[in-house]
Amino acid sequence: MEEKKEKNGFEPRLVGILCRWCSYQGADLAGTSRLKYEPNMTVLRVPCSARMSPLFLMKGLTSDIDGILFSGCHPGDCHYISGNMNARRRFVIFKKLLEFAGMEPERIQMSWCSASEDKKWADIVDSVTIEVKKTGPNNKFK
Amino acid sequence: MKELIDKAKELLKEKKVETVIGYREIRGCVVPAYVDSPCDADCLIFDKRCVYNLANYLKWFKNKNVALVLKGCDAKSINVWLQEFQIKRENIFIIGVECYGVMNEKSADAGLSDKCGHCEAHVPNIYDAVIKHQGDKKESVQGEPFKDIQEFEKLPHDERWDFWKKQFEKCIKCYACREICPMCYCKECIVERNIPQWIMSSPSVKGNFEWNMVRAFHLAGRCVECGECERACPVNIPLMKLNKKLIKEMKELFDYSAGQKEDVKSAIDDFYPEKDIKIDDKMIR
Amino acid sequence: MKIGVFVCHCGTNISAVIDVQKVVNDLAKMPGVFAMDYKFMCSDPGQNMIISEIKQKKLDAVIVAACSPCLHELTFRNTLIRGGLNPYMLEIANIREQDSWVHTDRDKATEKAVRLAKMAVAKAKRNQPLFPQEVSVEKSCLVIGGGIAGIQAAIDISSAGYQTVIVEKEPSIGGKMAMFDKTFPTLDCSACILTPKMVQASQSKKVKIYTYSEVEEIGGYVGNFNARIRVKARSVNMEKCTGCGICWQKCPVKVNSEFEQNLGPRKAVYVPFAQAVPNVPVIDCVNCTYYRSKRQNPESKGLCRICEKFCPAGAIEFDQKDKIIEEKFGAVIVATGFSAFDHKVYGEYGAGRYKDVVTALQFERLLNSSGPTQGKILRPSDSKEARTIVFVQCVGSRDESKGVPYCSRVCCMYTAKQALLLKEHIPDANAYVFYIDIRAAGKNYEEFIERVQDEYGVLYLRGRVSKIYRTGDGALLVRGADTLSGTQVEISADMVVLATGLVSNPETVKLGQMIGIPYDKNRFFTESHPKLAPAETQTAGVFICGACQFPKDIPDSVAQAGAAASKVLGLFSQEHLMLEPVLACVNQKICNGCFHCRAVCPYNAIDEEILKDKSVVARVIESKCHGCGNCISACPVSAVDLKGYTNEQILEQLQSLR
Amino acid sequence: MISEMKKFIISKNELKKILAGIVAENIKLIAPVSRDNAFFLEEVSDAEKIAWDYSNVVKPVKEHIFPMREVLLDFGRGTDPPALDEPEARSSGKEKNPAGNMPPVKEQVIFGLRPCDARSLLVLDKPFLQEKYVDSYYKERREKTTLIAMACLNPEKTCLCSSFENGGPFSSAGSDVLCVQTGQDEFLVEILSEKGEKIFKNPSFAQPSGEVLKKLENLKADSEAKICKALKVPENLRELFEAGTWETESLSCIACGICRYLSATCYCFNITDEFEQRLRYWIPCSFKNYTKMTSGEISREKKSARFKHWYFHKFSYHKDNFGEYLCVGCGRCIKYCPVKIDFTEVLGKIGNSKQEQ
Amino acid sequence: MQNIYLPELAKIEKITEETPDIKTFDISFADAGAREKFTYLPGQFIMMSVFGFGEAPFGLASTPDRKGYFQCSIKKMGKVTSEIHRLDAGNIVGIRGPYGNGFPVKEIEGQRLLFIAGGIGLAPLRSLIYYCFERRKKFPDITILYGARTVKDLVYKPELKKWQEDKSIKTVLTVDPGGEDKNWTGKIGLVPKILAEMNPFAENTAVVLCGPPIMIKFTFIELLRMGFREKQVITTLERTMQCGVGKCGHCSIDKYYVCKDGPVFNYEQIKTFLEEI
Repeated sequence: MEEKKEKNGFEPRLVGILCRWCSYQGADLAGTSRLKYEPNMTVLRVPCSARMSPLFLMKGLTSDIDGILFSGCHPGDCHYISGNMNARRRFVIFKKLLEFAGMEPERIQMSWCSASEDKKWADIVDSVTIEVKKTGPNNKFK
Repeated sequence: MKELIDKAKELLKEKKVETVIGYREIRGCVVPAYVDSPCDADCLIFDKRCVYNLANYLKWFKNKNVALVLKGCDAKSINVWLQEFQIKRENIFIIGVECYGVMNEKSADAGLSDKCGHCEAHVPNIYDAVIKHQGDKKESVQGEPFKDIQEFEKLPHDERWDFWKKQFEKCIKCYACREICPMCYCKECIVERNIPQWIMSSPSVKGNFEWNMVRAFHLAGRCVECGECERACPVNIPLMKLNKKLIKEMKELFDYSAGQKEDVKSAIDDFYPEKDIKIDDKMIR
Repeated sequence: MKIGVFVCHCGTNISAVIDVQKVVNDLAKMPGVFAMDYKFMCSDPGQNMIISEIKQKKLDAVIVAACSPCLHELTFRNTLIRGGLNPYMLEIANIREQDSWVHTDRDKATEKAVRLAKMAVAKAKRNQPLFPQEVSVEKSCLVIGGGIAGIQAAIDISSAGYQTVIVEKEPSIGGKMAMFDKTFPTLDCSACILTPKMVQASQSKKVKIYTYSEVEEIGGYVGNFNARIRVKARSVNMEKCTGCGICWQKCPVKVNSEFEQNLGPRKAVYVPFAQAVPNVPVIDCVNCTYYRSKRQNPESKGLCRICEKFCPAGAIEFDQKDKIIEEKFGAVIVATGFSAFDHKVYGEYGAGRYKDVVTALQFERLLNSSGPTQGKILRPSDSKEARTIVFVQCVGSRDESKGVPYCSRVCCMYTAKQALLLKEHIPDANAYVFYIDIRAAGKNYEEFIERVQDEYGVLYLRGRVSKIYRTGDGALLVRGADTLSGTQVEISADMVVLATGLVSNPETVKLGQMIGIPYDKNRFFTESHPKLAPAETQTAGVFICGACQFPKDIPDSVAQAGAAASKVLGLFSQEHLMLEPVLACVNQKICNGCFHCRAVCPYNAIDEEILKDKSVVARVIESKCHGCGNCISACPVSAVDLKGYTNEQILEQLQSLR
Repeated sequence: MISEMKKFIISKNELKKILAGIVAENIKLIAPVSRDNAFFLEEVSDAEKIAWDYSNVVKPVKEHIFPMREVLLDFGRGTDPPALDEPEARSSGKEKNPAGNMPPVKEQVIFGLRPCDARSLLVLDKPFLQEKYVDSYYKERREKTTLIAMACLNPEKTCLCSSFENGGPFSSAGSDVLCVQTGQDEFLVEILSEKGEKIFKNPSFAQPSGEVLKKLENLKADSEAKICKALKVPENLRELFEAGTWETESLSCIACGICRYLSATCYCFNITDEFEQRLRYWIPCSFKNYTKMTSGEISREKKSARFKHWYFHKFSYHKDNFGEYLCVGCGRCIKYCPVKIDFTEVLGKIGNSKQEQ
Repeated sequence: MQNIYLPELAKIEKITEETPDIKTFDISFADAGAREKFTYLPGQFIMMSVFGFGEAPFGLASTPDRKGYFQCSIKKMGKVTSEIHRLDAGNIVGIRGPYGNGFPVKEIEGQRLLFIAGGIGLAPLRSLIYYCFERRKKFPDITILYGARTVKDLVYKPELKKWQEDKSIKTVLTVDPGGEDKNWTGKIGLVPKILAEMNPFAENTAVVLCGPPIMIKFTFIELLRMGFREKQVITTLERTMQCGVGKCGHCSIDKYYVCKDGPVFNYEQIKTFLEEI
């Protein structure tokens, strides 16, 4: 019973690392247009998705965070020209490695979200929250 | 192995190199050999038991000119070193050796190690001289290289996690896998950094998981699959399983395998133009 | 380390959803943290409160939990400067746009606000004081695109005494406006108001015009851009040529003129239009017989060369090569304009098969006295006079299916103008306009439309044209609906003019990626802020004006050009420029010299340095680095770190959620 | 001489029953277990899982007295001032402060360790216990441990335990109980201390007959004959610090941590804080950062200097400080070295390198 | 069973900024019992721990006669020290110690004293200097030679000024070449060079030396050239330390443990070390 209650009563602790030029402004726009989404994700601002080293994924998951989302500009829109492309490769390789080691793929997510896609940002946060809530708490390192 | 010894003697006589690093046999097992003078070059041998990747010793011979006896898989490490500006090509003389498989020390029946099962680098792709292979040229069984990886991927993720958790629990953080790997040449490894403390230095489940993940990630697109890390691990953690997974991904996604050419940008730093990327869109929302 | 946390109510924007007092209490529990709240933190009393707290409690770092950093990061940084603290010891927790406005559950939102504030404290604890980098400013501006917007910007900047360079792809500046006959609503002759501007620009000592040339590469950063411009070979010597015109009279080759929208011919050596600036012809080496023969067999002497024989000034130089010009600029203004929508995608309007279905620009050329028909409105098919003309609005605008969802703003006005001009040319001609909504939101615009309908009797039919047929005797049968009278309408017209919408210049993508400025899904350049900064882009030192930002009419383009010019003058007025100190720096004791960082750096801002012990390590060129952080994720030993967003800070932020 | 009174014969199942009894009394039983074709001393819940046919376990027994990672202090998460908790409060069961959640140290019995490992604890006792500062963590675990050693019937070619005074495959030094497998199902058990007494409470088992004792003697003899390695430390080792050809000997060493960690007697450690716990963990002196000072300077930077320090600490410094070599000859450093360096050979080459000059 | 790794809780009373990266901390123990128990000799060191970040050894800079609190001067170098530099007055730290053997105050009684310090090395010497000031009868003649990289890096500036005015002691300050600024009156040059210029009287003089290893090495050469006997030259060795009680093996040099057999050695012992310092 405890496990089941804890599952649906479980409030996942999520971290979103956003690039300040596109995704962060998209999230702000979601705010100005008063869209409503889940409050579980705490947002961290970095200059570019290229700054999001895949090691943050690992460090996040080992300091009992249930899910991490990287969000950057669409290919071609990057303020720093090719930052998001390098970030994409590093992210994909590290996610495949973590998945191979047994980490649930829903805990590690990446998204492209531009400064004008406020609706998309709200949907991303909601779907990530639901997915991580489904996979349950991250007690691999308790 | 007369050809190998003559080549070593010739190099040392003409003072082209200061030392020749090869293999030697003492008390029944094969150890690395450092030959400085032509007269004691007779101890050099090459056979099934020469498993070490001698390219690793370049860490301590960085700007001396040295000759190396290298198998096919080991020579690929030189390509990665050149790709990352660690040595100058003219400083080293590569004595390539045609090899048809080396022994797997850890298996009871001392059969060929599984990297040789699908080896396609019998003759090194970078060398200054080649020593022909004496024994039978048994063509390696061209099995599907990543079959065990694909099977392991099919397991559910918590089963995979239990497998790796049990393996990482054994890790004693002796870093033999780092010191034996030619790709780990950093002056100060990321493990020794405490501002910020990327990796928990104590051998806990968290610390070992972080260490093995970062080590495997740093080999993405760089590991030449010489299998030394798994051989050196005293507690038998299947490290090559992690590396092979990344080799499979780099091949499938970016069509890149380590150590082929030395003037190309490593795949992890490169990127396709917008459209024709093989990463399926499910990975990124 | 003493940290001050200031939580803002933002009136009720924040306090309506978040229990601000609980946030303050939770934060005050942390060691070394003083927390307080105020109704309007960004107001003057709010800022003075911060300053007094800094002085009184000798704070080392300040956290403001309020609205998004994009709004008030600068204001609070200046507050810190006034309070005597380094401006980079400030951290902002965004608890309005990303918390109170987007959540409804009160205590979950409050708990999220506490998490955001604690994360900001964790980052502020490891902030280092940073000092902006002083950089010199090159006092010269590059204007890309020589349309009315580019010319106006160049004139404004050069009138302030600064050197300006215009780079225009076509052989002459003037852009699309040179093609127009009259302009609405004043019906001034377009050439009469454009030519003085062009001449003023060409005669100004401070303006250098490179026509028939393109920008190939732009590097550097605000105040120190270096651009490489390719001036394509005109095969005519600019100094010697007097513009007498003998060469293009004698030239035997006739080709469709792009300027005349393929309605009229031009020669292989041509000047796009009479009042071209510079009035120097260009030899079109694709169609010129001499160059074609040279391509067949390069050794031969080449045929024709008639223009060379007849040129009194001997200005023809067939062996002229492209010139590459490298120049340094302090700012860049992008004014690349628009291009007309290609109406062939509309099958119902004949998909370009009917010669008498012309685009608005083609009709403009027909109206123009210097056009191919010297102002007479003749049907391109059999050049008979067209007495009934149907104008179709919104062709390639407000049409999601054709990928052009927006309204191009100017078609309603220029269609009305063209209808008026038609009636002036042929008083008893009858003009019909099929429209969805008339958009005339400018000064005297509505009155102009009224005049066209009443005075000139142009018939406005509210409805879309469903099909255009070509009947046997060459007339065009236009079938549409008139929703006001609720009836089907069928008109047999001599000619149909499609009011094609304005789409982005095809070069936008290449140019945007070259300079590093983003563009939206309609390929128009994205301005820094739609309301507050329409002429700026997110990249410092790069400004946009004219139709390349979004379709607009001439008054708006000129106004925006003035705005862009004023921003550039603001930039040039400062002796030194303060550059963001958020740059990468390498810890050379740890660097292995593997140069993964240089492989990923989009600005190649990393070069080699030989240390005393002869080991080669990486070094960041501070002036070229934009602080994106790509090198930090690529470095295996994280020997390089980004000031302001160090690895230690981000890890502390992750671990503050434990 | 093994005294008569404390020796008896026991069968394998009785031995297993006794071991199961230990687990029943809620005492931690640690015994050799086979995992991925290597043997480790691990906590065992049922006696069936114990492996019997092993030469020696990979990790030495010091792993259970001086653990690879041991939490020294737990100062609570973010309470200011930190609520200190330490073994005193733990062992005496005193109501710990809310933050202190370190598990108390349980009684433990280690079965199946080899005589060389048992002797290594005697060697480790000196630096940890007989100094001005007594290490309370080591002392507490040492007192709560009972060692049941299993004599070596066939030592490996890398073993050299007989080169030490009280060494040898059948040596009883350091262990509380010594078992010798004399027959297929017959064990000669000898009690050596009261702790051993507590385990085999009622020795109602048969006394060993003369013939069993004779079998014991020749088992011991041919076991000692199997040892082919010997340790010969040059006397003038201190002069060889400069003179010795350490440079060439250390060429093939890759400076990993295997010989330090798996050595039965190496005891260097680091103390570090992880979030709200202070813990210590093993660290080998072969890493470059082992002697890195805060000024960034490293005193033993060259690989040969670190290689040399291991030999000198084991065979010179420790002998000067504590009177015996810091080695028990378990041979793990030879067996597990990835590049097959044999320290006895290195000492031999260094020893006679002086004569050549 | 006394737990040797358990620190005592102590409060930071006052923090004074000596130079941009060196601060002096006045620390006093939380409970009175520990305060009395804590007696030390000049030259000993303590292990200070910031809970959650780690522990590091710091020399005691105050004289043992000053009851109530002791002082440590800490330079911002690594993880623990930069966290210490973030602390404010009133925060809690953990103190373990005192460890090490301290200066041989008995042997150097009655002799002439020559203190040579480099950079932060003045901290442990300052403890001995004030110890000698309290007992001027036993230590009549004191000379202090103190050098630092730049004028900004000189620590205890007010006290240096006081020592320069005090006629009974000879104080010589120097900065490395290029480190001086306009109103610098002291000498310019490395410590060994200035020592050679001073050419102190070698007879019946004890030399106490503390500073970075390179300075110690070159000063040894100078002192021996000037005829100082090896037993008279005393120095403290800088080594990385983890436990501070002679267990962890990090501070080993030759067969000695710097933390247990004393950070203070005389040159006679150091000469016998196999490894150079």
